[in-house]
Amino acid sequence: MVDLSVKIAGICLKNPVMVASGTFGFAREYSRMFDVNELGAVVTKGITLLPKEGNPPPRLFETPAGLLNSVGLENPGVEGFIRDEWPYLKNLQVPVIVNIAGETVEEYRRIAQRLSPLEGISALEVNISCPNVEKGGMAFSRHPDSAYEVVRAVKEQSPFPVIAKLSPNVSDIREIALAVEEAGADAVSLINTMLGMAVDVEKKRPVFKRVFAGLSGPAVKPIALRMVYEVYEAVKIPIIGMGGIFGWRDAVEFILAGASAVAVGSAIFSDPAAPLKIIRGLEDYATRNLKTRISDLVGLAHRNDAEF
Amino acid sequence: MVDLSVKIAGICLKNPVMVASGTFGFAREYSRMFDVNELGAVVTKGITLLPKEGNPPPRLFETPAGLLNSVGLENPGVEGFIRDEWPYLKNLQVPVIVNIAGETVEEYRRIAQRLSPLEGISALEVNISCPNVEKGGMAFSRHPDSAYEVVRAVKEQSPFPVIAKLSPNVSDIREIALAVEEAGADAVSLINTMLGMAVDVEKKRPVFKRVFAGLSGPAVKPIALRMVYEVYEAVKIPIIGMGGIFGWRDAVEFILAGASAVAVGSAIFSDPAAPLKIIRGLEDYATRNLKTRISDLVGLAHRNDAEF
Amino acid sequence: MHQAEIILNEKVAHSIYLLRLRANKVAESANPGQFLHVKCTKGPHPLLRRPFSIADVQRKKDTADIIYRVVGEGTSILSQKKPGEVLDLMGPLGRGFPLPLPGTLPLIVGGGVGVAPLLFLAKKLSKVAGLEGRAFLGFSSARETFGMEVFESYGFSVELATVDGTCGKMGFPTELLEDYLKSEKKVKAIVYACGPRMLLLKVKEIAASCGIPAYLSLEERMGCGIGACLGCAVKSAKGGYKKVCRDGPVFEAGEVEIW
Amino acid sequence: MHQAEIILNEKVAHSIYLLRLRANKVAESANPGQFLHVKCTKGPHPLLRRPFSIADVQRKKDTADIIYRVVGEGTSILSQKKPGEVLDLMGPLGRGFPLPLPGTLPLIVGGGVGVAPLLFLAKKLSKVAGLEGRAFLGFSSARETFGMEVFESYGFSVELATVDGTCGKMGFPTELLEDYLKSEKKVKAIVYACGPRMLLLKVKEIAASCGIPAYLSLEERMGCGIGACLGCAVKSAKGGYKKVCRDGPVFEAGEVEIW
Ligand SMILES: Cc1cc2nc3c(=O)[nH]c(=O)nc-3n(C[C@H](O)[C@H](O)[C@H](O)COP(=O)(O)OP(=O)(O)OC[C@H]3O[C@@H](n4cnc5c(N)ncnc54)[C@H](O)[C@@H]3O)c2cc1C
Ligand SMILES: Cc1cc2nc3c(=O)[nH]c(=O)nc-3n(C[C@H](O)[C@H](O)[C@H](O)COP(=O)(O)OP(=O)(O)OC[C@H]3O[C@@H](n4cnc5c(N)ncnc54)[C@H](O)[C@@H]3O)c2cc1C
Ligand SMILES: Cc1cc2nc3c(=O)[nH]c(=O)nc-3n(C[C@H](O)[C@H](O)[C@H](O)COP(=O)(O)O)c2cc1C
Ligand SMILES: Cc1cc2nc3c(=O)[nH]c(=O)nc-3n(C[C@H](O)[C@H](O)[C@H](O)COP(=O)(O)O)c2cc1C
Ligand code: FES
Ligand code: FES
Repeated sequence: MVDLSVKIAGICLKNPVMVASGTFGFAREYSRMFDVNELGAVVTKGITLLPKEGNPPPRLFETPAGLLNSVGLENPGVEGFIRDEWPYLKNLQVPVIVNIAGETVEEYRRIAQRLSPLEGISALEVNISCPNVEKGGMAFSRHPDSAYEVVRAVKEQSPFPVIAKLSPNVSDIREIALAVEEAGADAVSLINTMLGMAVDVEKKRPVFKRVFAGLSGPAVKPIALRMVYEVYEAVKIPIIGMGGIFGWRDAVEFILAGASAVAVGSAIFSDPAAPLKIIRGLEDYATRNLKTRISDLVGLAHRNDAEF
Repeated sequence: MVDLSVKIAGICLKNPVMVASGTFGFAREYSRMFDVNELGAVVTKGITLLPKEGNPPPRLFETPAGLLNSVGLENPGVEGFIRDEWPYLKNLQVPVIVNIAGETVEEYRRIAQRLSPLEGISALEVNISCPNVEKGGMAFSRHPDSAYEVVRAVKEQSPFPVIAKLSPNVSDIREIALAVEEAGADAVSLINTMLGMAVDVEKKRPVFKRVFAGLSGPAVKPIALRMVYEVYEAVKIPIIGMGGIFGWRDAVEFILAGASAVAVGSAIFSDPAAPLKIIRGLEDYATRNLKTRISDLVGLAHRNDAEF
Repeated sequence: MHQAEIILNEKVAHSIYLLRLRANKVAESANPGQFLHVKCTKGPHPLLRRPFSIADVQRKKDTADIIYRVVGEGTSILSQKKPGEVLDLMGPLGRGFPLPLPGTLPLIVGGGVGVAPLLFLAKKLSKVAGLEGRAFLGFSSARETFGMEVFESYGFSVELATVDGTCGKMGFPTELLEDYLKSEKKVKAIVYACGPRMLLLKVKEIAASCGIPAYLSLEERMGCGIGACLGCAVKSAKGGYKKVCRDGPVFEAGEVEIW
Repeated sequence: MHQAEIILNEKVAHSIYLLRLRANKVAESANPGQFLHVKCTKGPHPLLRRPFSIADVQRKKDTADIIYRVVGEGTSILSQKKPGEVLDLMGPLGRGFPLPLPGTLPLIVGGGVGVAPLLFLAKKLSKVAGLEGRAFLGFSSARETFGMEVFESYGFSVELATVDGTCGKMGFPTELLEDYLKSEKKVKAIVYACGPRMLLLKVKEIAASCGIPAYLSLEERMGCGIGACLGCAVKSAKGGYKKVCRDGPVFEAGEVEIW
């Protein structure tokens, strides 16, 4: 029997496989397809202070082994969330992490404040890396100072552990990770989407109205994995690894590179059962490799005594 | 009849399709398979001052729709190049662009100096973005100042046009492009490989001895395209677009986004005839779209009067 | 998700295929206008499933059909699958076509492979609601036509248009609809349409100008297929966005802005 | 590149397939040890071609064979191809096995699907050089064995080893080679080997300790297949790196450092 549980940012997860924000709605949609309580944790769609319409269509475009999205943080706002989504979420038998986003530091602060009475939230994931909005978003995660400021503000308000979700669109992700660690983040999520675009060759214009969009899916996995590996050597707080995880092998790569937990995003669109299959795959892998605890695998790829 | 010719960095290309450095050796290898004179230009493998052994195997690893490489700039050095490769290259009926790399600004200067008597070189492509070497390499392209310095030094020595090849592993590629433009670069090549990695889950260690490697291929196309689009709005010098070009449609996307010419790299491994097919595809596309000159397509995706 | 065995995968017109699956859950519960979300490959590319309208079900035989056109990588992979292979699918998903009140005349407008869900609709209209009406179908060319006999077998009268004039009238099926409505001014009708965006837009206009309700089946690039990713947005007439996968794919024409 | 029609694509042992292609250029010019660089899919994933040793050619019939084991995405796609489909291939590429001097005894050591190129080699040794020798073959298990009769038909005596002992001796073919060389000390022999890295390493050791020349067919992940990308490096005994695709895949054992 393998012990799949992991502890991250003070939360106990019965297994290290979560779902990535924005790909799993508010869990209800998928609960009709499988038992979401089998997941390690549920992460909600990003919540903003006021409701957001999101971007005009098209919002999705497929690229080789990847997906560009320009959803633009469509969400019911924090009040709508509390009214319509939280009653369902709070009854789940699984940690719920609420992803939040804002245009200003003040907005982040106010969302965190508004969520703070909600008993049962396991952590806030602070999205400072959304490439699909006009203001705020990814800009915060591109500079250590602004990343620090946002996380600091949320941390001050929040009775819950705070996870900082970083953008990969930077020269040196370690710098940003160090800044949010210093700001008090209890963990980091790596990575949000890569900034990309597509051109419609018939219409001779960008596919997306906002031109740029966020690239996710297996295409970005090698980049995400590299960032997890880099950040593991730079900070002490745990890492939630994501970006292109498609099968159990990918999850193992992230864990060996230093992720304490992983999140499955775009792959869910291909196979809603992917997270569950990955949990089983991790268990088998640990068994085959004579590990009794999945947590013993975290960061193993960094040992220099590995049989090279 | 479509006029496929383009002018870039003062060089006339009979068509805008080149091959990307390092994927086409010194042209000789592929000349047995097709007439390399049909290409727009040939770009050589990167040349360093002294011969380089390159990295230990494995040097390649496939990822979803992509390829990680850790070749490590294996090359015969500038003297070996002049002795063994140039005699063949100089007789090609097609512009030859020599890609150069160094560990210090001084090395770049000396290579440029050593190449300057070689009549027939069409341009130097200054690789300040190789992720696979210990010293120099990508580091130069991650900061505007060092990028400026290298390009400036080469420009001072070189009687040939100078193309700066930039790294995508930065927060803001426009900043770097502006710096090399100011340093006198006649064009920019976008992009070199993305920094990535892979973990061997059986051996529990990074696949590559140097841990990180360069990601290329269709997986990175949306990112490369975005950077071309961004840089087109920032600088006046022409752009050579590359990164994941697989078929003619990709080439058209780059051109519409602002590339005056494109280079095909990893796709050549999949299909050595890819560059020729892309040339034909471009011609057909221009015909279908009633364009008599391919150069009329450059940057069209930026027009705000496009029928949105 | 179900694993459904392929029973048949055959060309029925130029680049148009009929795929029949053994899928009892789909056969039991599907309504016309609903769709299946199909995984074309096991690997990471192409990443997304492909949505296809249900073109028919046979409850007794536990089968469901889709009719698809080969336009890109996913459909081309699909077209190479052989009977006996197993397909991973989600569905039936989405909201289908509502049935009209008794006494209403159903007018069906289909363009190209958009005809597919209308076949299933005609069956239901005829067999369940006992209504028979008219089908106005458009295709690019004679060689791409399919389904006319099916409508006829359900008692629908069929009029054809092709863009190149190789079959039926030269032009679009919306012109046939317009002509019909001009000649039959006072009819109590309902329009059902599926096809290219231009066709839907035109149908919406025509129906609005004649004061007839119209239901349109829309397409948008889909991720999850179940309302979780918010990827398949279409502008709602009331502001904000509806989701094609969850609120549609069939919308009352007035609910959404098609362009 | 050639477009070669698939004539046959059949399972010959557990997860091992024989693929026969109509490829006259390959049939005309191939030498044992050379390989074909095969495109498994038209799309962008998996991106790279897959190299496979030529396992036989039939000049009169213009055919070439490869024998492959299904281990991942590429080979699994390959195994689904049907006769009549066309495969895009490059080759024959690389340097093959050199023929020995008359009077030399060829000793062949093959492990798993590494046996493939040795079948073609045995044919050439027997038919062109008039040499017959011994083949020491290893497989994981009885159900994965193939090719023994082929060696026998060319006059080779075959000894088998399997890891699980389900067929032949339990153990590795290198043990068979060692045993043989111990009993036949003074023979003027040459060793040809292909198989897993451990096997090649062991063969190199044994041959060196007996003072016998050995030729090894190596594997490395390949990009271009023709020496342009410098991706398929193997450490040269003289320093620097050789390229498996251009300088090999067959190397004299002393030329390269296998680990
Ligand atoms: C609810 C719903 C129901 C549907 N029902 C059906 C049905 O019953 N039958 C049916 O046939 N279809 C149906 N469709 C459409 C179907 O889902 C698509 O045709 C299918 O997903 C296409 O997949 P593909 O991989 O073959 O094409 P893709 O490879 O995804 O390509 C689609 C098209 O986009 C083009 N393209 C790609 N890149 C670019 C670029 N840079 N610039 C310009 N063009 C580009 C391609 O050339 C191609 O023509 C339905 C869609 C929806 C939403
Ligand atoms: C010159 C030459 C000749 C050859 N001749 C033959 C021949 O005749 N017959 C033959 O069968 N083969 C031959 N090979 C080998 C053959 O090329 C490979 O088996 C083939 O390329 C595999 O392709 P694939 O797509 O099926 O496997 P891939 O999908 O590329 O995977 C290969 C293996 O790597 C594993 N893997 C993937 N990712 C990871 C990770 N993160 N950690 C750990 N493991 C991982 C996979 O599970 C799989 O087992 C030859 C190779 C060379 C170089
Ligand atoms: C459709 C879509 C919507 C997303 N929405 C959010 C979001 O609201 N907040 C957030 O932090 N990340 C969001 N993301 C990013 C994912 O959570 C994840 O970081 C990214 O997709 C990489 O993982 P993947 O490759 O497994 O999808 C979204 C991604 C997609 C594809
Ligand atoms: C095997 C390999 C070797 C490369 N060597 C070089 C090099 O020597 N110099 C250089 O500037 N870029 C080099 N590159 C980068 C390519 O020129 C190109 O910028 C990159 O691969 C993106 O294009 P692609 O996706 O079409 O391959 C190399 C790429 C590959 C795959
Ligand atoms: S496809 Fe995900 S919401 Fe419709
Ligand atoms: S595969 Fe490119 S050099 Fe060998």
